[in-house]
Amino acid sequence: MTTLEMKNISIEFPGVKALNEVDFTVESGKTHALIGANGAGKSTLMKILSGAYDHYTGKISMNGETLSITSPKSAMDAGIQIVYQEVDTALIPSLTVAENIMLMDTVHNMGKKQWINWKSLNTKAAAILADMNLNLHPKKLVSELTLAEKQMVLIARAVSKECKFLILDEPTAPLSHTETNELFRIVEELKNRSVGVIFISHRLPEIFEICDEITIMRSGEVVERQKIADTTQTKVVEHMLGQKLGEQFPERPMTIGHTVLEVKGLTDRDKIKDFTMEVKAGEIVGIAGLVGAGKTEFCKALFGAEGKLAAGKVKVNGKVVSVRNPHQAVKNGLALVPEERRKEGILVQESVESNLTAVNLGHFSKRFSFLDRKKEKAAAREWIANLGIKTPSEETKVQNLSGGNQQKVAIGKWLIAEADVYIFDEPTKGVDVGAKKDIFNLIAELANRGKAIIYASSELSEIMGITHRVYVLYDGKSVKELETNTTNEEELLFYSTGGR
Amino acid sequence: GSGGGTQEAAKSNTPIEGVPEVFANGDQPKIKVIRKIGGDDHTAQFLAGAKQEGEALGFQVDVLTANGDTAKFHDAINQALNQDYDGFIISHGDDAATVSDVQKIADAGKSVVAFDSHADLKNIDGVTLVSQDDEALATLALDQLVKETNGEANIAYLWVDGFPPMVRRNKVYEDVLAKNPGLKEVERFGVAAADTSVQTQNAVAAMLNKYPKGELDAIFATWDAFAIGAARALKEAGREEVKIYGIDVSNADLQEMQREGSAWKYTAAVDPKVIGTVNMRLLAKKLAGEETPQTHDLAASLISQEDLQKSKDPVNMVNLADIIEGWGQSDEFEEDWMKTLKEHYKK
Amino acid sequence: MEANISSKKQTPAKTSFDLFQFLYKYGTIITIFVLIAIFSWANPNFIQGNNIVNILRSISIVTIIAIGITISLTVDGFDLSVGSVASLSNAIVISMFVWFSQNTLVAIISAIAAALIVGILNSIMIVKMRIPDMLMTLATMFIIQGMALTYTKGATVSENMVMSDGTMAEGVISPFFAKIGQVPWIILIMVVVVVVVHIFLTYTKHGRYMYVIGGNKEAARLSGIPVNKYKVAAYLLSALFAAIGGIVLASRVMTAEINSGAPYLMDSVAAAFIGFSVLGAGKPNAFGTFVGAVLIGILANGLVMMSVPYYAMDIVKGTVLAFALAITYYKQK
Amino acid sequence: MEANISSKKQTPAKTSFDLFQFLYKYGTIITIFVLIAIFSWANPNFIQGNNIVNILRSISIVTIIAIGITISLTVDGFDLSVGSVASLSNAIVISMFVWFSQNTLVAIISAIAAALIVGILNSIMIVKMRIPDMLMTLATMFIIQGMALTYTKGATVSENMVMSDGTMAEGVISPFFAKIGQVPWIILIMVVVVVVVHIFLTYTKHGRYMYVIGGNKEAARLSGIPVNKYKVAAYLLSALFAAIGGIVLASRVMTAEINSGAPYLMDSVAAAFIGFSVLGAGKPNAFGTFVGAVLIGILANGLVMMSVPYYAMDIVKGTVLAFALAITYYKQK
Ligand SMILES: Nc1ncnc2c1ncn2[C@@H]1O[C@H](COP(=O)(O)OP(=O)(O)OP(=O)(O)O)[C@@H](O)[C@H]1O
Ligand SMILES: Nc1ncnc2c1ncn2[C@@H]1O[C@H](COP(=O)(O)OP(=O)(O)OP(=O)(O)O)[C@@H](O)[C@H]1O
Ligand SMILES: [Mg+2]
Ligand SMILES: [Mg+2]
Repeated sequence: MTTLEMKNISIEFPGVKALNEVDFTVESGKTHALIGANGAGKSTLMKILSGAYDHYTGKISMNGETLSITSPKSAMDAGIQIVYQEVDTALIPSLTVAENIMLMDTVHNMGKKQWINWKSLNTKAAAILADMNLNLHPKKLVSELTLAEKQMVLIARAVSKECKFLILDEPTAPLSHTETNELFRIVEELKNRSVGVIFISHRLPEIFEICDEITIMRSGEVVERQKIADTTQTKVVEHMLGQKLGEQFPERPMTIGHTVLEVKGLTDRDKIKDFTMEVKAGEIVGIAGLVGAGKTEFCKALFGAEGKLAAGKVKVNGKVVSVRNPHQAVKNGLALVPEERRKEGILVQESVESNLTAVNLGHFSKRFSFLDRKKEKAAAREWIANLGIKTPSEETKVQNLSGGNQQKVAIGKWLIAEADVYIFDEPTKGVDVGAKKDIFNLIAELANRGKAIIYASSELSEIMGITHRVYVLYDGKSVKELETNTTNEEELLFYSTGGR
Repeated sequence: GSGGGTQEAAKSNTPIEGVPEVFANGDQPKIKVIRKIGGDDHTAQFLAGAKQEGEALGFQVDVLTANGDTAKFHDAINQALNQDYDGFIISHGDDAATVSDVQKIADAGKSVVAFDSHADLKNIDGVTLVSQDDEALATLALDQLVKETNGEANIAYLWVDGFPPMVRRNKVYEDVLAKNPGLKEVERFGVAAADTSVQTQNAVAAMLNKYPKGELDAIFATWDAFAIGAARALKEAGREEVKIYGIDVSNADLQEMQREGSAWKYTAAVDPKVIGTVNMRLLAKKLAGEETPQTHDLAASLISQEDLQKSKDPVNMVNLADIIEGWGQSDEFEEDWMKTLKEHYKK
Repeated sequence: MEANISSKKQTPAKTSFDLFQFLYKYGTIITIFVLIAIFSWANPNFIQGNNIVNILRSISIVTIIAIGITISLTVDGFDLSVGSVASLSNAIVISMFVWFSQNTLVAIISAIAAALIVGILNSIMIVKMRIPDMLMTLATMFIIQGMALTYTKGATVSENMVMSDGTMAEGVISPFFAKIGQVPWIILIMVVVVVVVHIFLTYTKHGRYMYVIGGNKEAARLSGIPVNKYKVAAYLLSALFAAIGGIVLASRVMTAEINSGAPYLMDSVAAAFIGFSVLGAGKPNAFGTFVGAVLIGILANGLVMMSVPYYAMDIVKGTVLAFALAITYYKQK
Repeated sequence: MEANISSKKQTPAKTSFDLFQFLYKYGTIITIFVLIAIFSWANPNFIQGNNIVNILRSISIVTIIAIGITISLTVDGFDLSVGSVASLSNAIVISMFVWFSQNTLVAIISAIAAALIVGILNSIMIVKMRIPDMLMTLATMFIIQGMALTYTKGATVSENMVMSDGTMAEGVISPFFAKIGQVPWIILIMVVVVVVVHIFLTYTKHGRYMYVIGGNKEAARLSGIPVNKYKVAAYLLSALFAAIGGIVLASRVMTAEINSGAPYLMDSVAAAFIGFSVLGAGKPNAFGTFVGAVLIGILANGLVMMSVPYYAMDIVKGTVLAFALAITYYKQK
């Protein structure tokens, strides 16, 4: 058995002490969960372990032998592999699946060999994909893959190498149930090959499903290390937050008003077929469905994004409106909090303030479109406080915030804009439970203010917890409409998987 | 040119005998030569000629080319006006704005000689407008073409519009065509770019394919960059039975013409270095307060391949004088006092 | 891409970091002052009012065109066709006077209209066809260049030119138009352009939207900003300023030579890029572009004044550009 | 192959999608064949062996230089200095013969050595100083242009030229060197360059590393590829091929005119970018670049043959480029 030990690890970024004297130990042949709220320092700790940073202090050792990990290569030489949370940072979009999987092999195992053997490269990659039971064509370009597929490519890459420890940083966030189960199967297998797996996730149930041990972090420090068997989900959450969670979901708003949004026969060019729905003021309507069912597609089609709308009628407050592009959608009172926030929701290079006011700049301009900078700043400060965004100032660039806070910014800009219909697409993805609760409260409050809400999620428990009504989406079609009060997760799952 | 030599040694207290007053006590006038076009051999030789002659006379000569950028050309003139130059040679200022610029210089009491520039310059008092005799250049080459083909030929015309010398050459060409109905222009091409010769080479190569042996007899090239491109294309295609009649000359051109079997038979030219030299002499006369003409045309010569090939040695712009009488050795406007000055400033 | 990963080189050494930050922000401006000091020391004429006017006049056209490029850069575009648009509008404005005896207003409007058509062509192909900016405007550059050439039949257009039928062109350029290219107007036009665009980009919501689009097009689109409209607007503005540059050039030289605008492309690009770092903006901005143009103008003027051989001028120009760039980007090391 | 768990991408609207995919992959090649058909129909001489040799000869230098740009593009760089490097090596190789009476080997080695120094300068500034590629190579372009000019004192270098001391240059260009620029050698050199670089980029690990770096620099760094070394190598190779282009040019024209390499920049950039889409590569690649150069070459040759007025040639050239781009990028719509 191999023991990997990190001792007294500290690291600082300009203005942030991200890790403070952290001790962390894992053993081979076990699956070790690393959890903590957004910004607790999980990713940072793992980046240190995988050699992405070299300016940390502390000691890393394997079986008592000190390792000098200062570069990705030194980490890999020590047998430590990582699959990053942000998949796009590790993939080469312009190359094929096979090349991406075999990247480490091409870089490190070629020795003096100069020539690429395409045949063997493609066969090996195909073998790994087959081993993982994945149906991906090895010669396909990665730029054409979906997020889940990209994730699988990265995991395939990690297991393509002999490794003693494998770090999976939120691997399941973009994966479907089937894919998640696939992943768990692989994790089990790796475990049997006595690989130590470090598993970061915000989904507690799956941690309790596959992990043996757990380390809990809070604000850059380790607060607890236990055997999974010795703890419960509630206790873990308590440690993570430093307090009891209480009821996660807010009271459902009770006053339901007139019909705000009516959608008839919405069809897009790719996936969505003949979708009909309506949402009333103060109502939270869920869109449930498995990963890939077309929730995101529906949200985007309704919002006019990507210009894919093919047919259908959309009425807002009884008036037929045209939503051929997001600009029209916004003008007609729609708001979308997109799923991929870094790519679509926020302006990473801009300040929190610019992000918050971006949608509704007209509101902050004087005559001739001149900006009212004072008003803008005041509003930004107000909403940072309202939303509880953790940021040093309103001028901080959004890229320096943690995932949950970025999501709050992405939501916050629409709150300032005052829309009639809010569309949330997986707003809690990659967000810790504490921030999740904040987001639920925000949504409930919006509903209380008489807004119509659409909530798309593949987390059935969330759908159950927050919505009034649910449309179940299967393969682009709305297969069932259910009242949340009179249904349960099992029924939702039944329809989601195509049951009739 | 043999530029770069400084004349510090020349500073002496004894006045120089037999030269105009302004030069007598060893003062070195500052001359600015500004040329709009640049980057070609003609420019290099023109500037070398002016600089060499000026420095031989004990002047301080600064040269500048605007590389075809008109606004930069005017910037340079305006800036130079700010500095303490005594005389200006302006080359290729063919736009109207040059006229007002030169007027400004003249108003400031400075001397100006202009070369191949806007025709209105000759109306400004005290300015001499020097030109190559484009009519003569074109006539020399075309007469030869007519003579050798007996006025019966299919010709390709390499010409580009938009430059005053080109316009003047074209006029002669049109007249000749009108007078010789047997001359048929079957193709024309021309582009003034940084790589004119290579583009012409590619274009003529394509053209030759269109006109197989016997359908094209001669090429009239109004600029040596065209001629040399055409010559290379003909050589590459093995079609050197097509004869080239060109205008302008440089070392590389002479080398090509002298080559055994080259298609380039004749070229009419004025020695660009002599142009620079003569411009500088005219300016010196102005500084000395002597009478100068309002305009001056430089005589053109015709260079033939036959003469070049007679020479055993390779011919270049300097020893071309051994073949073409009077080449490179103009004594136009060379006054005796200039010789004295040159003698004085020689080490 | 991910700041989290790539920032591993950040070291806590505070003081030295600040020095670089300082150089990043003020490098270009410092370079300008150092150059002024050197040139004035070498030749006191350099800082005379007259010469300063010369410098400003010489950078005016470059600045105006560079401002157009700056606007295209704000939406993360890049307009390579500005040089040829300037040539075209130069040709049109002069020909309107000379060939068609039109008045100043008609001449200027025609030139601008032609430029806007180019802008529409560019933006439609870029926005609708999704052709990358550089490539599309490269193609447009060829096309416009050819059109300007065809329009003038490759000839220089000027008063009293000989027309193809052998007659002489009869139109004259209005004396009022001739004023545009002269001091003080030419300088005033530049200043107005810089100030207006600076205010537009910094203080209006439209300017902010353009920066937002440049920062993250997808997010901008999903925020309901009409991305395509602003991209089209950016290319129209870029063409507009190129046209203004061409018109000012026309007034300055009073003729239309072939490809007269082409030489401005390089200097304008350089000015716009140097402008990125000025005062730490970190993005394309009008004031920075002006400073970049000033740097280039001072350099060109000073070198001519110091009688640097004309063929060595490019070396010095390039080296100083590289030097400014080095200071500017060293901070990221 | 296996059970279909990730089949979510499968959409029924197959036919129209495939057409665009097809056009994307084969658009450029189709354009070439359409052009050949049109030109041959207009003038049967067009497809004669002679003329095909003409076309290949005329694109040879463009292709070689474009291959250099392609390599810089693989690492997500962009080398604007290739044109001036070609001028410089042209000047050096000819001057070695003419001024210094050196033999072919020395002449070629000197030219290449000079180019490699430029490559080192470029790459150090880009890699160490983190100056953006386009900006740095823009600066280098100015510098090298000036150096080439200064080296030749702004004059054309040719056999028997008059030296500054009034004597005649005595060196001769070796007849062996003169062969390089002639058929079949000039075409062979191009073919060899394309094939070698194609094999290098596709079948060696170094080539793949370059693509990895170009696709995602951060990922490349994290997977242990020495990113900087390969970036340096890419700029060296880019300079090397520019130098080879300059040498072939020298042999073809047997003189060194100033800025002789500059005009190749635009065509080379166009060729390299057109090459992106050829056969659906989606990235810079040697074969695609060659196809791009062929497209440009056929166009130029065919237009001359059809007696298109020279000033309209740019319009047609630009329009076809835009058309090829439109087909290529339409698929992303
Ligand atoms: N490169 C960086 N520069 C500045 N601050 C950083 C950087 N990387 C991380 N941080 C900060 O360090 C802290 C820990 O971030 P980290 O990404 O490790 O959190 P996490 O636990 O992975 O959160 P999440 O669950 O949201 O992924 C956060 O406050 C973050 O803002
Ligand atoms: N940009 C795209 N190009 C092509 N196909 C896409 C694209 N985006 C999504 N798809 C496909 O459209 C279908 C619907 O995907 P969508 O993202 O809407 O699913 P979802 O229900 O939102 O799942 P998730 O939980 O992943 O958000 C999937 O088959 C997906 O692969
Ligand atoms: Mg994380
Ligand atoms: Mg989704």
